[in-house]
Amino acid sequence: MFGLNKKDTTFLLIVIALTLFTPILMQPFAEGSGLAQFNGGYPDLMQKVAIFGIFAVGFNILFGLTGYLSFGHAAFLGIGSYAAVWMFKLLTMNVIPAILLAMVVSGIFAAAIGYVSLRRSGIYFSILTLAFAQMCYKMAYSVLTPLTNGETGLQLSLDDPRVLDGASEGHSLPVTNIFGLPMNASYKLEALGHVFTFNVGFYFSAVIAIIAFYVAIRLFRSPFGMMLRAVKSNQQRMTYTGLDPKPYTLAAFVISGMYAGLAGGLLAAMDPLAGADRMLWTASGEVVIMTILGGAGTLMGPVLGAGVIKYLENIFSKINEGVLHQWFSFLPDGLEDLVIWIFARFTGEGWHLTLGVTFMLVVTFLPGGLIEGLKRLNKRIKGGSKKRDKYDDPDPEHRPEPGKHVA
Amino acid sequence: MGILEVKGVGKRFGGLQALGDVNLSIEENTVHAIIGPNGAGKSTLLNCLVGKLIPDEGSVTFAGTSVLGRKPHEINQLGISRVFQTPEIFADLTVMENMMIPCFAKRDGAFRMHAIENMEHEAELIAKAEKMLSDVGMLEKKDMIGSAMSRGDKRRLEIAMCLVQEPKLLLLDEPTAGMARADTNNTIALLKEIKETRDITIAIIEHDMHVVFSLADRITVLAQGTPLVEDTPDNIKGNPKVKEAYLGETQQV
Amino acid sequence: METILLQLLNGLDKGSAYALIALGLTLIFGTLGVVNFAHGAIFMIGAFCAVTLSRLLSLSFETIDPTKVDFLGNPAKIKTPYVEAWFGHDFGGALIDWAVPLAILFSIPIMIAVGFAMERGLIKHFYKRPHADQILVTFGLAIVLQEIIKYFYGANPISTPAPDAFKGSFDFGAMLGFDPNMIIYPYWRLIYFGFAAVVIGAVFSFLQFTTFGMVVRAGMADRETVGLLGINIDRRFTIMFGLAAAVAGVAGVMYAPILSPNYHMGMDFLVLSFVVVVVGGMGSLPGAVAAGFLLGILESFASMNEIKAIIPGIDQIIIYVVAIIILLTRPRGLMGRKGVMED
Amino acid sequence: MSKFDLTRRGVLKTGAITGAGLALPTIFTSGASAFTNEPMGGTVTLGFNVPQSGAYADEGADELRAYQLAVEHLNGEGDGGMLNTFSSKVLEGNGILGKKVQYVTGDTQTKSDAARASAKSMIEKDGAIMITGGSSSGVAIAVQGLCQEAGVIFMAGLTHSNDTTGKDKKANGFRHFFNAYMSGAALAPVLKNLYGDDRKAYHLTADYSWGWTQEESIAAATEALGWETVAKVRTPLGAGDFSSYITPVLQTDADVLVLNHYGGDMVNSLTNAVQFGLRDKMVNGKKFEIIVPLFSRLMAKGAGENIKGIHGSTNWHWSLTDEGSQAFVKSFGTKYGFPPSQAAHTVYCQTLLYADAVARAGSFNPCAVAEALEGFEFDGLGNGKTLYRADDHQCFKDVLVVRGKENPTSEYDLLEVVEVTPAAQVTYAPDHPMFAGGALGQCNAG
Repeated sequence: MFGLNKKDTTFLLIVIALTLFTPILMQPFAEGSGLAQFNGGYPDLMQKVAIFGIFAVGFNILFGLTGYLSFGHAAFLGIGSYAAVWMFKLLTMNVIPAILLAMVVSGIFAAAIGYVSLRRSGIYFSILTLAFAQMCYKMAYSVLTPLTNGETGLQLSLDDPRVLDGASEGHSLPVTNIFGLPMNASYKLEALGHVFTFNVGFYFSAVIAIIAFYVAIRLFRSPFGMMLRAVKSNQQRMTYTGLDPKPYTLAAFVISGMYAGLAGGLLAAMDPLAGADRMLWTASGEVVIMTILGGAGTLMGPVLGAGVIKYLENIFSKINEGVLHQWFSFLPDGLEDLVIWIFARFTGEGWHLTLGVTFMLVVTFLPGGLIEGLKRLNKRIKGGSKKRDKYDDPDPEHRPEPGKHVA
Repeated sequence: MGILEVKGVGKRFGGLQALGDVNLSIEENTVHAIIGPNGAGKSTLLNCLVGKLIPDEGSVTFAGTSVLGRKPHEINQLGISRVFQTPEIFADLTVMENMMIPCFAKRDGAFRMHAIENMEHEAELIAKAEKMLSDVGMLEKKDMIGSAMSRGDKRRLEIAMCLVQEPKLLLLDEPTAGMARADTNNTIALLKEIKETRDITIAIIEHDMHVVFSLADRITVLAQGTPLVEDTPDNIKGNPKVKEAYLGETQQV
Repeated sequence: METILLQLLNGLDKGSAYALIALGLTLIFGTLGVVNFAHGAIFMIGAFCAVTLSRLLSLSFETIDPTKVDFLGNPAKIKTPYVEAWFGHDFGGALIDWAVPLAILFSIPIMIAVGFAMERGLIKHFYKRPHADQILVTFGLAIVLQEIIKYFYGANPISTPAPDAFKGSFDFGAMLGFDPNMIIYPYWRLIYFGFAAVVIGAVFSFLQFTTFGMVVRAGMADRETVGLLGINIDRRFTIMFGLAAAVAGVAGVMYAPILSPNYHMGMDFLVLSFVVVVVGGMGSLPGAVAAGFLLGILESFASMNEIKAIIPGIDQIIIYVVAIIILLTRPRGLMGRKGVMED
Repeated sequence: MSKFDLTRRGVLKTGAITGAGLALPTIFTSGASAFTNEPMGGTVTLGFNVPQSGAYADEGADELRAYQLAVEHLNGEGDGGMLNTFSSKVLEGNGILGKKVQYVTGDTQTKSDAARASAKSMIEKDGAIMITGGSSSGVAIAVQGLCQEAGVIFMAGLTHSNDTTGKDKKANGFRHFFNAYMSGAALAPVLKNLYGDDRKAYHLTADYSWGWTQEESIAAATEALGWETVAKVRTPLGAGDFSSYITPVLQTDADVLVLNHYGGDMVNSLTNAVQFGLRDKMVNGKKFEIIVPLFSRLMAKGAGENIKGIHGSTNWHWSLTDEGSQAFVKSFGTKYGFPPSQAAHTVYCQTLLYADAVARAGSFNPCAVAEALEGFEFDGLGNGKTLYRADDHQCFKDVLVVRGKENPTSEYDLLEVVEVTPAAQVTYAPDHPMFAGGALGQCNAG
């Protein structure tokens, strides 16, 4: 089905099912229970996981397949966001044209930056991409403020033309929508003490993410994908086999740049504000880390990595000492203080520490990333069916999970 | 006129004259060996043929087309395949994938965006690759990862990858260097079989005289960047100039 | 003319810092082949060695002064540093005043220990791992180190002044026959420049003239062969890691009076120092030093009003523009060797 | 907590779907409740969105302390703090409208994106009815926009840019902090007294929107005194070493350096300027002076010795002797052991003011709350008589001109108040050109 073999089809169907049920899966704890803090099933986080999943999957097409480590991919994300917001300002609040423009514009930038950067390889390539992205960031923050609104970020205003929508009535800003269905509309379902939020924006992102993921599977399995792996494996052999690695690498760069642009456009579609911070080198580093953390070169790994990082950022940073007091109030006083002190180092303002420790533990003990961990777990459960084949069937046999039960 | 014509090629590196006035003609469907002591310029010459180096002077024409200024992949597309001293294969890919890549290169040229197509639909190419693998006796290893194979198998695979492209000229750069005796003999047997069963021109650079004399139809001896003599193997064996060139080398060492 | 001279001095000063950080980074690259994203954090820890020493020296006991009140109206507590109580007001005060230079002595063993601990405890398991894994683990380490410093010292910059003796400025103008007070340069910055020159010189002569250095340089060129000669190259590489940490650390100590230390200063310098190392050429020590000074000087000149008037914002991006131009015209940076970190 | 119900969008009308491209009102509202996150049970949740990582994490931590204190006081715990001095007496220490106050916290990371994500999670996940906090103008404006769309009240934290209540003002957003224009208006007369009316000023400005508005405001205020502006030089954010921007000052005939920097940039540029001997310089027969228009005690600490004798403005300082300030310092100091910062004071006041407005309006409906805050005049919160102006939701109160103290008695005693500039002197017309270009729009209840 879908031009995939049976295994991949099953894999894709599992991913689709998991994605569609994310609002339920990410809400495992009953409302009001002590662990409800760990619920991640609210629209913003689910959208972010889907969108950064797209970003990481796209990045992995370049890094995982060709081995070229770009340290400037956040620039394309930012450019996509700016393009989308400008579309909202000038043309219409419908998200489709905005997302298309985001992909086109970031594709053009990726082609230009990639063309220059790909003249070098290894760390020299990484630094070239980093330099371009930092230039984009610095310019967007300062000199290009008329285009980007600098520090505050580009946002909608009441007097934007919005040619297709006509003059906005009333005194409130219009919302992004898809043919009239607003992105921030939600349906809330209360069942068994749980509250599940089904959000239009999330489902829109999810459908796009599934399409993007499907395209990535096709690409991984295609002759083109094989050529990209050949680039990583042995460029010398490739050239002496009559193949030109440059256009292949550039194509991969542009495709992954467009994935980044798509992600940026979606971010803007969910929340029409584009800030320069999304182009900072740390943002580029974040997608690198998502990919490696999940497992570079695998299909599901980057999505998993994106889920874990966004989850830590959004959930752990919100666990303050007040919350900890509620959790541990059953302990005797001295012990309670000690336990809270320890937990407080890793949550709330200490959430970065959790992030750092996670990176170190995962990369030290699970060299293939989280996917490797799942593989091992699966192996232990199944009891030792050996599969050494790293590329041909990366993940279908283990259950991919978009970053839910990380707590 | 030979399929590969090298006329008056020279190459300098700084003050060092690596090649000077090299003239060479390789006839179609022969095995032509290029031998010579270390530093004679064999590798430099080879690199000039495949586009890795551009000679300072002279011309290199392959089947009537000049290769000068063309990139390695363009020269390969003209019909020259190269086997390296240490086997260059795609070590992270399976044997079958290693074979499919040259098949695609042959059919689709240097670049094609076949991003959405499915590998499994390329029945014709798969058949071709499998046929070649079975010809070199590696079909049962087709799902192995390249890096997991023995050196002899890697060499075998590399040669198969070149042959599946149906090149007009196969360049072999010391194909048995560093190999155990058994592997060397296997490789010689394989090359002999290729020579006998296919319409193909082979140019071989080799140190090992055993290999050279078992395979070559003609031999060019290179010394200090210039061809010393070109002749049949039997005549080369008795040529005093050749002995001197090699003895000179042994004395230096 | 005066402007150009001053910007040259500024550039040399900035360049000193860049060069010192890049030197340690490229030592680790060159010898160990490890991409160390925690190197900025090491620089930061160095700067906090200065803060720590000055805090230690200012450790005080409290006495209640009934004549004064604190902000809540309670009797005020007067703090007296122990060193002043022990060594007398003058000598104790001088010790506190000289905390930053003293911190160099204090920091070297600490930084070497930090370097050893990092290499033995973590980095050595990553020599054979892909660069991507090295990035992830050292980035994680950098975050952890930052958070530890943040926990103890907070997020605000901490004022760490140079000794009073170096507070003034040297008047180049008067010396060169210009108007006085036109070309002045702070003593501490001149000291920093001189200090950097000494450290760079020391590292180079160490590598050039000692047997240890020769082995390490040989190891940088061909690790396997040196290993075959029966030399324990691993132990030497551990020492190199300690040395690199010490260089970055003392660079941080001495920079503290110029840039008040804060917990994320390492990250701010990290990207820059990578650019410097790569522009200099991977694995090339002289390249790293040259690139550090080059970028420092260019950055200073780019921030001149006359130049900003022509190209607005050039001072923000000059480093990256230069890096791109150099990498495109010189494929391996200024002095890079072939094949290092190109795959 | 039954704040969750079918949303209005949940039972989508077909009409809404067919109206392609139409600007639709925003959604967070539920069918049963009248506005976003209407508190249904016995509690009400406030969202404290402060920087916990990055350069302003210490300010964020201080804000959080003040928020916790405010929540205690609202719930009737502790000594009541400024509730006792506040001129409005509707708050009874039983929560807000009898509902116990709870809070959630989040990390803005001083990035617009992260701040909005954090605020969104508070609104979507935790049901926060009001969002407050922040330590930079970019974040404040970004979150203010979000709250407007979401239909909750935003009480901006530390934001000094004119734009927050200027071109980016929003009906759901209120600012207690002063702004760059007010800094200029308050500083100008003091500077005239100190340094005369014949000065040449050189501006170093952080190259982003807050820096620009402050540069514009201060230049306008000093030019009105008769000062000449020699140069306005933009410096990259986080430049670290400012030497290459400081040395050109030596070459000009400027005799005043204005540092439009905040946070780490301010600490470093000031330290560098002092290192280069600018303060010992004589130009045109006058002593060279440095001005830092926006001061904060936490930053002053970072600059150490260099801050001594330097003038600037600040929103509030713990050494103020009015009853309200004293009460706040006392309860904060007793709880935490050190005096509060201006950021802490600002957010504490805002929490009380929000609660008070709800109590006066008798409803949590953001539109009712906004109405209660608009034009509200009060006293007893530390800066004298204070007005929340209806036209732009800017707060008008006394502004402090301060100077780095020569002989601090403790590590907190770094600034001394030179003058308390009365509110009237810093008040401007709502249509002042520096604030032009935006509109409040209409309040949004979700």
